Amino acid sequence: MKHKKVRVLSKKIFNGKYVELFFENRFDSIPQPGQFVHIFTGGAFMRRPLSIAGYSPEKIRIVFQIKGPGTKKLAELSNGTKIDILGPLGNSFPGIEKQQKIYLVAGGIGIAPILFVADKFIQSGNDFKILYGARTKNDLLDFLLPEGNYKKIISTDDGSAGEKATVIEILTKEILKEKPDIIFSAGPFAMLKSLGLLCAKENIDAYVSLENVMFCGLGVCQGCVVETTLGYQRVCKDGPVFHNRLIKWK
Amino acid sequence: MKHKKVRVLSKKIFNGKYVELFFENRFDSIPQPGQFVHIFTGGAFMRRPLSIAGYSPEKIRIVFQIKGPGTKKLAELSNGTKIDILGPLGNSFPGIEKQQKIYLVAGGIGIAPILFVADKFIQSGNDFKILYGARTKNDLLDFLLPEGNYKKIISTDDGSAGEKATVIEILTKEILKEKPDIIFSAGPFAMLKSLGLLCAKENIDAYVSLENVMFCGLGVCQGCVVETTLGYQRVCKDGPVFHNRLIKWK
Amino acid sequence: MKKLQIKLSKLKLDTPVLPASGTFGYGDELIDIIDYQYIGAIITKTLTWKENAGNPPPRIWEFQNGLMNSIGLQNIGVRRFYEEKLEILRNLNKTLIVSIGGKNQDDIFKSIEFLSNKKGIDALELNLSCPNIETNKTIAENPDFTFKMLKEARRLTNKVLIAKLSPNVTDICEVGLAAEQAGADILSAVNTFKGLYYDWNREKMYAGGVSGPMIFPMALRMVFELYRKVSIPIIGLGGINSGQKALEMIFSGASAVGIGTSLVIMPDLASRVCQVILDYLNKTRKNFYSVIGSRNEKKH
Amino acid sequence: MKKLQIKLSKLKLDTPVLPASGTFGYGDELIDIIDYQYIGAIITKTLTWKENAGNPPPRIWEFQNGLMNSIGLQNIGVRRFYEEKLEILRNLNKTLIVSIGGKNQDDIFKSIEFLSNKKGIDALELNLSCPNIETNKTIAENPDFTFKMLKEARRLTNKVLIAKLSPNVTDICEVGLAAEQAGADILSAVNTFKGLYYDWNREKMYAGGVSGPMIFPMALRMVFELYRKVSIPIIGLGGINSGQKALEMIFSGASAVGIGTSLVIMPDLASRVCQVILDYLNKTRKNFYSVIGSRNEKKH
Ligand SMILES: Cc1cc2nc3c(=O)[nH]c(=O)nc-3n(C[C@H](O)[C@H](O)[C@H](O)COP(=O)(O)OP(=O)(O)OC[C@H]3O[C@@H](n4cnc5c(N)ncnc54)[C@H](O)[C@@H]3O)c2cc1C
Ligand SMILES: Cc1cc2nc3c(=O)[nH]c(=O)nc-3n(C[C@H](O)[C@H](O)[C@H](O)COP(=O)(O)OP(=O)(O)OC[C@H]3O[C@@H](n4cnc5c(N)ncnc54)[C@H](O)[C@@H]3O)c2cc1C
Ligand SMILES: Cc1cc2nc3c(=O)[nH]c(=O)nc-3n(C[C@H](O)[C@H](O)[C@H](O)COP(=O)(O)O)c2cc1C
Ligand SMILES: Cc1cc2nc3c(=O)[nH]c(=O)nc-3n(C[C@H](O)[C@H](O)[C@H](O)COP(=O)(O)O)c2cc1C
Ligand code: FES
Ligand code: FES
Repeated sequence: MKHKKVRVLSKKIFNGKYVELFFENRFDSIPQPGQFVHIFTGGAFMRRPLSIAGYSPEKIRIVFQIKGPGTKKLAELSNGTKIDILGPLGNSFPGIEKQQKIYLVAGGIGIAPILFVADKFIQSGNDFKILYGARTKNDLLDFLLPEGNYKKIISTDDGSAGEKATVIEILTKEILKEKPDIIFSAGPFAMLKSLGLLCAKENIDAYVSLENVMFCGLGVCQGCVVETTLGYQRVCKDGPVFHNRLIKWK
Repeated sequence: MKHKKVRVLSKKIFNGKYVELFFENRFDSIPQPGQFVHIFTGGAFMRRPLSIAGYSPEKIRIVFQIKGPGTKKLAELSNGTKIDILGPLGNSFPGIEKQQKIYLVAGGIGIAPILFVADKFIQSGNDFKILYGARTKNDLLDFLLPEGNYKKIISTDDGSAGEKATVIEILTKEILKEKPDIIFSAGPFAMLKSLGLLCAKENIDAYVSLENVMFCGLGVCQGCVVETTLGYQRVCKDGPVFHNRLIKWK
Repeated sequence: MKKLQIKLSKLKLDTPVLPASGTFGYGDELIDIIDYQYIGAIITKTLTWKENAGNPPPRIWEFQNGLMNSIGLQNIGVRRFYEEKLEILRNLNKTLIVSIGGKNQDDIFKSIEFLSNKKGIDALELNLSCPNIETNKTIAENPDFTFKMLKEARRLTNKVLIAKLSPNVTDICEVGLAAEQAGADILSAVNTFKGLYYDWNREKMYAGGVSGPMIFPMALRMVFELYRKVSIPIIGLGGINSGQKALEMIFSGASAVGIGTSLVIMPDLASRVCQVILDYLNKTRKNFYSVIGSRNEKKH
Repeated sequence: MKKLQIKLSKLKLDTPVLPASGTFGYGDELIDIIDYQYIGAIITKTLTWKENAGNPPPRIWEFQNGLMNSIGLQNIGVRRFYEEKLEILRNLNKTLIVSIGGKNQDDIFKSIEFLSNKKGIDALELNLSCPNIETNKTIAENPDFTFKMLKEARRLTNKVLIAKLSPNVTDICEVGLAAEQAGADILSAVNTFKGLYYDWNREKMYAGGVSGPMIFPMALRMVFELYRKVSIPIIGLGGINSGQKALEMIFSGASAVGIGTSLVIMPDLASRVCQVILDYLNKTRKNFYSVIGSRNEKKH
């Protein structure tokens, strides 16, 4: 059963706005990067989807931004509280070959699923480069990234940390230097769209993790569809990870 | 304006079930015993009516039992929180002459308005007797009564404190000993009904504070009526204090 | 606040924010609770020809996001209202809307006739839709019935006539159009939704009318549909509990909004709603009238 | 659990707790989410004759105590359902109800005819009331239309026929009676309420169907009214989110309950509802059938 009540194990709040939370791993299967949990927060009527941002046999990590009533309530939970989750849900970023040149591109809180991807690649010994952009220094969570031998390029909109540029501007420059074989990305829709169009033009395979309002999170309500070249596809079940060419960016 | 936002000043919880709470007195008029405040608790859709259980120029006391979502939320408030109240609302127990023999009869959390009545009588130098019954020792709040030279008879349903009797049984006995001129009472409906019928038979003037589900608390919705010999009367505006003979007890 | 003074048909309103009938008493009782400058007019609870005792209690049931009532039109009747209340209301210097209802048409017509020549009353709102009086269909559930009622009412009075519609219908536009064609000046939409509540203590079912935020999406839809079909202005109400929701109602097609349940619970809501509307007008540099129906379109 | 095995018309249900069409996918997708022993039958999302893309997103809007959807009947169509799904569902060994709908009557009749001779399908539920397909009146908003639809459906199939009613009507009993008279075996009441949502970011109004706890009092009332007038059993649904509310629906007259929105949000709700019903039966020493309509009375 993918429906569990799990205990909150620990929690850290950064800048009053971002939360890293660990809960008991009681999953029946090993979660994959890109997958998410659908959490009943108590703060809103529907559940809230949050990417799995890390995993160990004992605990699951989520990393989220406090946005509205749902995430606010989650941020208030104290250790030991039981939360009601569904998961792991959705598809995941695809497996890759060792020799491939990989870029991980994260915008804002899109870093959450990317953290898990980075963990995996370090574990599997893959080489990769992370491009990570946020609004300001205070929105950067790069200290949550695993230690490792990868390249990391930070940027902020206001230049308060890293380069003063959008992550797409950075990406464009990096592609000129060295074209990656594959890109894994998560972030706001506008950023993913730019990335999707750029990669289509440059003929780079990109996999993006999309967001949408989700009711069931399980593929049964058809509520979370996005337009793709295959017709409407469910972000929760057919995604959240899609190949950039599949999406009709508009 | 009777609509105020007032700060919680202090709070005590007894036996996990009863709460004494003080908030700023920002009333425009001096509250009278029997009057109530209508509180937006945040725990439920409608406001919740609670008797004023004591008054000073600086602060207002309420005393309540944690029953459902509204009182639960109130009990969780921390000092300094602002609560949204309407008050003082409703009529009050009538004034009395000095020489009259007065009984105050309280059942359970009905003690709340009676505390305020007792305060007043001590202040005005009236002599009175309190009959106060509760389920068990743990439901007794007699320690909240003011110090004074009055007679106090405590009873509990299980005999864990005071006499093992209902407050009505005590009242019946006391009336045999010495018939009061007037009774002020508050408590559960069944108790008030017994008291009302008893006093009608014995020809004693009794004033009872009734409860009812209240929407507006202001007399405008006609939602809280009770059947009286004058037709339907609003507990919130025509009451909450009624003469026992007015009520059609059924 | 000046900016919010509007005309609704021939009525001058200090603001487009009105209380809802039945939640504002006879109109003067909330003077020390609500700041009257923020409400557009005074509206009385529905009056019947004869004094009416109303339904036996209980009369109020609570939900998580609304409530159900079964007051049964308890009121002092049109005559006592005239004798005991009208003078006081007149002195408040606000536009006055008197709500009229009853169990049968004749009584309603008597009330209209009686109030028609009384000074200080600016409009009559016909409560066609009170679901608590008759167990079966009410006037507002039938376009023909509504047409006849309004036609006769129009014959009897020159005062501004407001037809208050029920949401418990297949097509509210049919009823609204019937009222318009018969001569109603304004529509008021909507009254309460028919609901049922089971009381586990009393082991009994209670029927009544549901109001409050839980009905807002349905009420908004009905005002939206009405606006496309009718030409007279609409007072939009049903579940409004914020300035945003009031604006949404106006975007949908309401020329003014009514607030019942939530105004009772939050007496400062009228002032907050006025502020939000003002801010919106200032920010968008629009005038109030141009906002009415601005996210909708007339379909006739 | 044995105690909860019931018959609904000719259908054998493991429990009186059913999922609601459109919130349970094609019926097999929630195997690792919900314990199927607690649900009385499997019910598919509404199928149309041809594969249907549904409405453009957004499709879901959230309220404090419910939600609005505008899925627009996205589905793989009756044929693909038969080819890809029926076998799997048959193997689940549960009573299977297939929901049928569409934009025009002919397509619905084609679907009925096609499914009529397929083994493993125990009942067809006709979604007469989907408010998202046609902007104007739907079949379930008109008794004559409903009568004709059911009459023809009855001619076409021997399977158990369920007529799913819309709450967006003046008198649901008229429609329910029409369905009964035309030969429906069971009524299902109710579908979603027509609602409207304003999106402040997109500056746009969205229309859809409202479901969840906020509609419960209205749905309860409709089942209550229906029970008094019709003789065939009713599946009561609309806003049920607890065992207590399920019982209230049964007290009102439902012979079984459906849960859509809240079962999706709380997948263990079916088991909790079963437990509450069982506890009630044990405590009161009643059998299930005697509880149906026990706080109501037949009026015919
Ligand atoms: C597959 C997936 C994975 C996600 N992973 C993360 C993550 O790891 N960390 C993180 O901070 N956020 C993540 N999100 C976004 C997160 O779900 C929303 O921020 C959250 O639902 C907002 O809820 P709220 O009640 O706090 O705020 P609300 O007030 O409900 O919403 C704030 C904003 O978020 C949008 N939103 C609301 N509900 C959803 C929803 N169900 N899905 C998407 N957007 C929504 C609203 O439209 C609004 O613009 C993810 C979303 C999806 C679909
Ligand atoms: C004039 C007046 C004065 C009161 N004074 C006090 C007091 O000083 N101390 C105290 O503990 N209680 C007092 N009460 C009762 C108090 O209002 C209820 O206990 C409270 O509203 C329960 O709310 P809840 O959300 O905690 O529980 P709920 O779950 O809402 O209710 C628990 C029980 O209380 C009943 N109830 C709910 N709402 C009301 C209401 N508005 N009025 C009356 N009963 C209700 C319900 O029917 C239920 O039986 C007074 C009531 C009235 C009318
Ligand atoms: C307690 C109560 C009493 C009401 N009485 C009347 C009434 O007498 N006449 C009337 O036309 N509407 C009456 N209504 C309906 C309201 O005027 C209003 O149409 C409805 O409640 C929807 O608005 P709201 O959700 O803002 O309350 C009453 C509503 C409530 C809650
Ligand atoms: C997302 C969603 C999709 C729905 N799709 C259908 C459908 O395809 N066919 C149908 O008859 N009802 C559909 N409904 C209505 C439900 O079956 C049910 O009648 C309604 O939601 C009320 O029940 P509830 O409040 O328990 O959800 C849908 C409801 C929701 C929320
Ligand atoms: S949220 Fe229901 S299908 Fe994706
Ligand atoms: S609660 Fe409205 S009149 Fe008393």
